[in-house]
Amino acid sequence: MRTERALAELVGLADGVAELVRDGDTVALEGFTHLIPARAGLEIIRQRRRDLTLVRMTPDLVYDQLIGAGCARKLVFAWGGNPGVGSLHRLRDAVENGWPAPLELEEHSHAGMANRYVAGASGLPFAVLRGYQGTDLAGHTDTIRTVTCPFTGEELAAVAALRPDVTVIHAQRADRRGNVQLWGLVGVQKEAVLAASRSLVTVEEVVDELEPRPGAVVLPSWVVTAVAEVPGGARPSYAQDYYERDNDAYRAWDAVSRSRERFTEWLESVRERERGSVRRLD
Amino acid sequence: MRTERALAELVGLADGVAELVRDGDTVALEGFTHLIPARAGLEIIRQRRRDLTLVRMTPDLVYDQLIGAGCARKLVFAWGGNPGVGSLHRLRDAVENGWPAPLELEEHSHAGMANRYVAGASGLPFAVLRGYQGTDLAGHTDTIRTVTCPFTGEELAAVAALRPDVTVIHAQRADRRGNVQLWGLVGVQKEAVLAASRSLVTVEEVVDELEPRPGAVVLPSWVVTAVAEVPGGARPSYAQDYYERDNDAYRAWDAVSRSRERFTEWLESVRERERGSVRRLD
Amino acid sequence: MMAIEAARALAGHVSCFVGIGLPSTAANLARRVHNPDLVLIYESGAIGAKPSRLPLSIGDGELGETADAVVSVPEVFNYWLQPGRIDVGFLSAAQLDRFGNLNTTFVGGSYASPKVRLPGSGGAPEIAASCREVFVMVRQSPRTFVDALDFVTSVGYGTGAGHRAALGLRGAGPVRVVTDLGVLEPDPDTRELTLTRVHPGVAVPDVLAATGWDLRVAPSVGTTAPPTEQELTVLRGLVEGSQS
Amino acid sequence: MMAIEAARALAGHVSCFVGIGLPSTAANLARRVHNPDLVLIYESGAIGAKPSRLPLSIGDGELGETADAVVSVPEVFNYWLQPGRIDVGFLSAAQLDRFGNLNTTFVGGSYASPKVRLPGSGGAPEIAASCREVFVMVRQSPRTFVDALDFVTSVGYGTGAGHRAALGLRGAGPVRVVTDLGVLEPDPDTRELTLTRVHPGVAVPDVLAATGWDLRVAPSVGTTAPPTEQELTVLRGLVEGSQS
Repeated sequence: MRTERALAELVGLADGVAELVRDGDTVALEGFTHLIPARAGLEIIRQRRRDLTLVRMTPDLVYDQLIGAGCARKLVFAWGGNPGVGSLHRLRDAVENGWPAPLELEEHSHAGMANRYVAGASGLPFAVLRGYQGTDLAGHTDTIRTVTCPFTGEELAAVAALRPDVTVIHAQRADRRGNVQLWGLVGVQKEAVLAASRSLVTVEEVVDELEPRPGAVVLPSWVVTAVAEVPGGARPSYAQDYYERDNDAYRAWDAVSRSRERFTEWLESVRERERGSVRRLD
Repeated sequence: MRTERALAELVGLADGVAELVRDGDTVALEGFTHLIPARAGLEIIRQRRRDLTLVRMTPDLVYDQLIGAGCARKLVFAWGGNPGVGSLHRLRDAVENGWPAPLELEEHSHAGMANRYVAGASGLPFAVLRGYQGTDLAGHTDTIRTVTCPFTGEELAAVAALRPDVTVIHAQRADRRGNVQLWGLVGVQKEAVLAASRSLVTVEEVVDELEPRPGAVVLPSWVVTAVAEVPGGARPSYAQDYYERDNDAYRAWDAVSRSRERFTEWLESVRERERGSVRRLD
Repeated sequence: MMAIEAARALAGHVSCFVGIGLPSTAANLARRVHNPDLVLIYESGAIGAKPSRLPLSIGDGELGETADAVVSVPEVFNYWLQPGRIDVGFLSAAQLDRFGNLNTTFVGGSYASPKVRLPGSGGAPEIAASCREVFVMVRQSPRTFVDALDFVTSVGYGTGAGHRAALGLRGAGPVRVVTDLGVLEPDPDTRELTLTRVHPGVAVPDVLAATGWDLRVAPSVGTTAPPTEQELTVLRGLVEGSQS
Repeated sequence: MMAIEAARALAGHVSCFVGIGLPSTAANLARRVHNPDLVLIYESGAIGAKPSRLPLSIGDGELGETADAVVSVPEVFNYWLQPGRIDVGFLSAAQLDRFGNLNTTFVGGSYASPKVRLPGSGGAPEIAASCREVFVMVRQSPRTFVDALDFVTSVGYGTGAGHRAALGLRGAGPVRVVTDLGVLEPDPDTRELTLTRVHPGVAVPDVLAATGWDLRVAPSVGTTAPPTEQELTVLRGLVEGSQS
């Protein structure tokens, strides 16, 4: 697979993860509640990646799973919870008790993370925002500093650009040339792909032609590294116009993740699956 | 008319200009070739506004007309020409010969202007970009300075935020509540409206409901000050799905604007028109 | 009662920035009963969302489908929240102090080795900084209403009067803290949170007992009007709809 | 010949940033003859535009209608051009110097009181800075190919080798200047523009006479291959289509 200068390749999920997600990488699996690349996350677990720096504005189940599985050494994030349900117990266990391994945190606010992706996508080393003043965050996070406006003298927050080695997202569609289309709540996915050195996009379906849709974002093939057709790849989150959010699965994860034993059983069940047939979480 | 905290008011063009565009204002009539608010420009001429600071990335015919008519004391811009045709002769006459009055210039690049609007829309005093290094622009423009990245030490360009007193744009549609919808090449219009204290949007038509459209930008009513229904309000530029660009009119303007006499005749013809019935340029 | 009280306070406001849970309930209740034109903005990018049921998550599909506009997450924060366009932001917290500063990061131990690690800041610091006004909704208890926060995630009035301005924060800060017991508002001079109202059936000493510092009480403490039939009916409908 | 020469040079490139006029002609010719996959990006926001005729303006309606994606103008510059994603940018100018620096601001007099005021920079400074390579297309004459610019609007190689790196510019700069007489390329060591090729029927002295400085000439100057039937046919079709 080649970098952004050529067209995206159509690949299988297992091959895409094998080639594009490497031990020690900084990996962003983005999706703001909608279109979370959950299936790709399971494939990373199945392939036993190690020492990843996981980046995401809103780490939820998929990062809880990756952290519990021991794939991560560091988490770069703004809000880590099970939305509408409660804690991420695997994340908490790693931070509070170092199980299965200690987890380094690089913590920002949502606006900080969003602007870090924007800077990465824009080829800038940093971004400027109104934020962090008076909070304890800057004291714990190296990638938050200040910058002075050269016109007004005002002091503002500066955040370092995010440049993942690889960004993984899920989208509704791609065409056979690898142009990607997503719609609905589009989150920060465009920025996360444009900020990264490589990108893997799982899609609900590959179609002959991308018909224009209201609110759709198109990522042209030449800025995407690889596309894998993975129907249901965002479950238990949702893919607008394909399937709804499986709220019960989010609630069910709470019980699985609360105990190391039940989580380990879950993990073994994931790892036992054959290549390319990772089961959906339930 | 009220500011952004309430819903937009539906007004006539003459009333909208009378109330929202004031002598001495900083006024942005934006539109990147598509959806240029040309009719609103003629109304400003008809109402004989004075001492305006005109802001636009690409001043073309409408600014040539405003400058020739003596409405402007300053131009903030990046590219001032008749696209595909040649010079703006009234702009040149003002800069080269001070006719009808001297014109102060505040000159940027496209990226600089675009980022100045972004900063204005974002409530930031400045924006950072890679630009201007090695050019003579920074030496002539106060609103270009440098800023040092607090992470890498790299020196980058900083541009001061643009905050027009009033932004005027043209859009395809609004609904009766004043929500505005535009599509096709959307330029920098959203940023220009959000950066401004007040805004006036002329639209091809007011409809009962804005049906979603691919690529459409919606400006909610509560960030728009007033909407005026002005069919054909972008002529001789175009409004996608309403009418095409009148390339002949752009070519014809060259001859009108080349001579002060012919321009003055044109100007008198504009001023003679009755309120609200400004003729199209031809 | 918390949702009803917060919903009432949204009357007369144009726009509010909504999180999930009680704030979403309050905002949707307000849109149905107290302020039909209220513009709901979710940080997931839905501007002017009109959900028919309560979303479980801020990214629920219906938010995008019913919105006037859907924008990217960077745009929500940069073009909509940061410039101070939004009237009211809702926040909650695991800890709150007398100046309305909030902690959603950790409780106990240290940042590096916390006893209880919380989800973190999300959009809260910017909501606290940039909304014209902030409503805080928290259940009141001495564990939550603490003398000193373990971590300042979002700034209320900092160390008191003048501190927000010194920090360059442009919104007014937490003008109202709605709890399950009553309503606290900042003292006009010191900005210290002061009990101004109790909910029906709650006595002032109950509130003092549920507060981890020596809570100031206004000279005259009012009582919240009881829920109306309409409020209760709509609220029940919203909550049931979200569980089906 | 200028358009044909520039179109040929686009073979093997993925994307190009297109202005109006000759560059647009060259890019559209290339997409039809030399490089069918070439991605055309217009600064008006059309990414992957596939116009059937030559647009008169960079904002022509057909650009948006045929594009893979239409984005805002800030996004074109920030997400697409600035990070160096685009292979080739086309520029023209009223004045060009021996290091490929360009002036599109004014000629004669001073900045404050110019003899001839030109349109200004537009997107040219960023195209010159950030495209991986820049192709300049200018008709050659001593008035245009000058010893010293009246104003540096866009940077080529600045004062010579190493200057772009010192300025932090990340693209390679003007790797090719296509004129109506031939092709100039930067000397590998000094970055001074050097005549490497003449078009059919043009002699080296003709080019020297049309240059306002003592133009360097490569040890062996080639001759551009004459236009093919296909190139001429497509070019005629494009030009006629745009005038109808």
